[in-house]
Amino acid sequence: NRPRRSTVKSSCPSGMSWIHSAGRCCTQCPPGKFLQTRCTSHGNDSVCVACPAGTFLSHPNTLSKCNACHMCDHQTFQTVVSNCSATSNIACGCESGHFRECQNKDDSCSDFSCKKCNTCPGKLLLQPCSDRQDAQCGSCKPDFYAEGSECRPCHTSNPETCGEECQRVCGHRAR
Amino acid sequence: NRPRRSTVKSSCPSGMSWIHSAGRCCTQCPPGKFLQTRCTSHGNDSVCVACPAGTFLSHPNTLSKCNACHMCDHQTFQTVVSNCSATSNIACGCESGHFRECQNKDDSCSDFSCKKCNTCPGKLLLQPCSDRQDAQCGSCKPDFYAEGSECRPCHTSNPETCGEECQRVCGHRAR
Amino acid sequence: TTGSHLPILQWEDKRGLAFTKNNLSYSSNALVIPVSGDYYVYAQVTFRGPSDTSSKTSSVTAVITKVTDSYPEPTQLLTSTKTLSEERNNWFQPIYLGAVVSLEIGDKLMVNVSDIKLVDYTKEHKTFFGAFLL
Amino acid sequence: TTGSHLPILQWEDKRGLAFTKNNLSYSSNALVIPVSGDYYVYAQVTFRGPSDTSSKTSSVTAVITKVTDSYPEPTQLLTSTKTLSEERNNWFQPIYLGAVVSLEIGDKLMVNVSDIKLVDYTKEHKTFFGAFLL
Amino acid sequence: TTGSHLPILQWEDKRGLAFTKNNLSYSSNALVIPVSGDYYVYAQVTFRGPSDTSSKTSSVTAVITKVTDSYPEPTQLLTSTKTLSEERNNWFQPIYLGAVVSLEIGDKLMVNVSDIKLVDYTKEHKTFFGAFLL
Repeated sequence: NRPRRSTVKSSCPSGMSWIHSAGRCCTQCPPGKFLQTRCTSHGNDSVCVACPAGTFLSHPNTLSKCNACHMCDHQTFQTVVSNCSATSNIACGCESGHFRECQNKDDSCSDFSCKKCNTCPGKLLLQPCSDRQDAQCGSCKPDFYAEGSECRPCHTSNPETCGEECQRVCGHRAR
Repeated sequence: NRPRRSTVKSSCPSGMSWIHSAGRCCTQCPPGKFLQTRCTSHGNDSVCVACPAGTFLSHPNTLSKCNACHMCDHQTFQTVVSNCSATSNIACGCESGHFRECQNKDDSCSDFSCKKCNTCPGKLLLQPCSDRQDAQCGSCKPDFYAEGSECRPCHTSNPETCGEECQRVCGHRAR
Repeated sequence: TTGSHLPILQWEDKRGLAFTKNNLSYSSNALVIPVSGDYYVYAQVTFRGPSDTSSKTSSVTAVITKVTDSYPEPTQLLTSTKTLSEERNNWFQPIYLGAVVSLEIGDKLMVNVSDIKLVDYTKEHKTFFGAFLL
Repeated sequence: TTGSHLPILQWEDKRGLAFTKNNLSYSSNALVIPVSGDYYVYAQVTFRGPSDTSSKTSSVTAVITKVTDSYPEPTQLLTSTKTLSEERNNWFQPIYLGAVVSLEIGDKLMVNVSDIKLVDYTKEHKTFFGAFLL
Repeated sequence: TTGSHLPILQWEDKRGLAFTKNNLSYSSNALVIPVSGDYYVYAQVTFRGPSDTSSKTSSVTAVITKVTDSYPEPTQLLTSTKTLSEERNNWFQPIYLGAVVSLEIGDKLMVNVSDIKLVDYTKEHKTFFGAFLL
């Protein structure tokens, strides 16, 4: 059957929303405000009131309550990037020396854990630690020799333990 | 107190079931059908209707709805052994090269995971992989020598690394 | 269907926090439905191990099953299965199940578990089972 | 708010244990609220893996989200996230969510998950979703 | 009884998704029962770690407790304990509790947890607590 045009609900001009109880379109509340009293069928318009502290609404709406602000998780190295306001939720980031590891593969990365940046001890820094990516370490710095995945300074090497690689890099001094 | 013989419900002859609302025994619906309309106290008999697609009933019944067919988990190497029909649920097994590892210790093994069969590389096959049991591997095949739990072909062994076991099995050739 | 062949838990229906009312009665390990309708049925089973170190448990399962006169086989209503990754010795694994199901007068509800020896039955607030008519 | 950008689960609303009544209808992956009021909303999602060994899954998430005409962004009502420590191949992880929320006529409820390929859709009693008016 | 000595969680009862009605009020960390009867009581606590690497957490526990004028000691109504096998650093562990209990007018309900520092308090849809009269 052809989808019957619902007589109950018709699309409203922009800036207005269909209010079921009033059976008509009424003005929406602006961001930062919620709909305290609905418009009525015989003329009273919407009554909008500011979101109380700790709540927000980022869009025009006809909601009877504002959304509660989230909080940043200081216990896991999160910091406040921007405070919650009446029109926008809090935004959290990571303390310096940490980067965001997104929990879900989607782009928004709103759920994340703060991981310590790799300091690339004894290594060349290919790419510094950024908001969403760990530092990229290069090969060993001059006067550092590779041992496993570590880079060790030549001056700490002693002749007995100075293996092949150590000889090659720090050779002249250990002899 | 002595368990009062319940006057309300008496056992029905086979092929019939007690219908509470009708206060009498009525014919059951056969497998593959459900009870659309109950019999009544004054004579109308049960009205049975075929299970809709995707549902089944394997036994005579007075159910008002058929059971939903299960599905096989293709993502974890399950395959359909027999499709769902009006009278029997789907039956799932494992793709070839896999065996069923039962989840619960009971016999029905209806909840199971499909595990890759052991191919016994380089070993004698004591027992081939079966529906519910992995292949049983024996000792190393001729011209294979044991190294840890692996069996290695003699022709790949080289004199330096050919240990005791390798010498013993492949000895004549490596010398 | 399966699940029903798993061992059935027994319950206390009078002492402490346990109670039955509005004719929802408990007999031979099952809650008996007094009135046809939609019920919210729920259960929590706390599993803990090891019962005996020999049997390496790889998973625990709790099932709420329905037995009815109108069909010879029990029906699995709600099932929750969790694999265990704990090699450590003492482990706890709670499983909660809850949903709305349509039931007929005389239907019986039971809880089946993968291994009764792993169920923590010691405290009434750790393992429980119930239903209420909507 | 987030959660809504995660994939949405599709549901069976007629066959087997599934049913809708009292005008609580199901259409395009959502339960549609017929009457304003307080509802107990719940869902269980059984995740199982691995779907393909390449993608190392570190956690699974289930979210019950509300979409309403009165606000252009979906709202996360209930969220449950569990990290996975299982290196073993076959793992099961059930997630149950349930709470009372105030809903308006016409509001839509959906279930989002972190990865649809990890959801066990094979048995109706392992993954389910529902709501009832208090 | 135990559980009650565990730290008590504080709750938001007005903002966002939170609300109280029908005289079920919230004061000093507890829901106060306005009318004697059977209530479905529920809570979800999302634990996450590590708070500080020093303390190796081996398990997390959530308890719903009742305090009543008719008895000097709190009663544990529902308890869920989960051992943690995750060595990895960032882990999440949700715990859901729910059941029907008989309560008297004036009874207080609270949620206790094993370690407040491990509770994820950042989002209202991850940790919540409620009750409704049947």
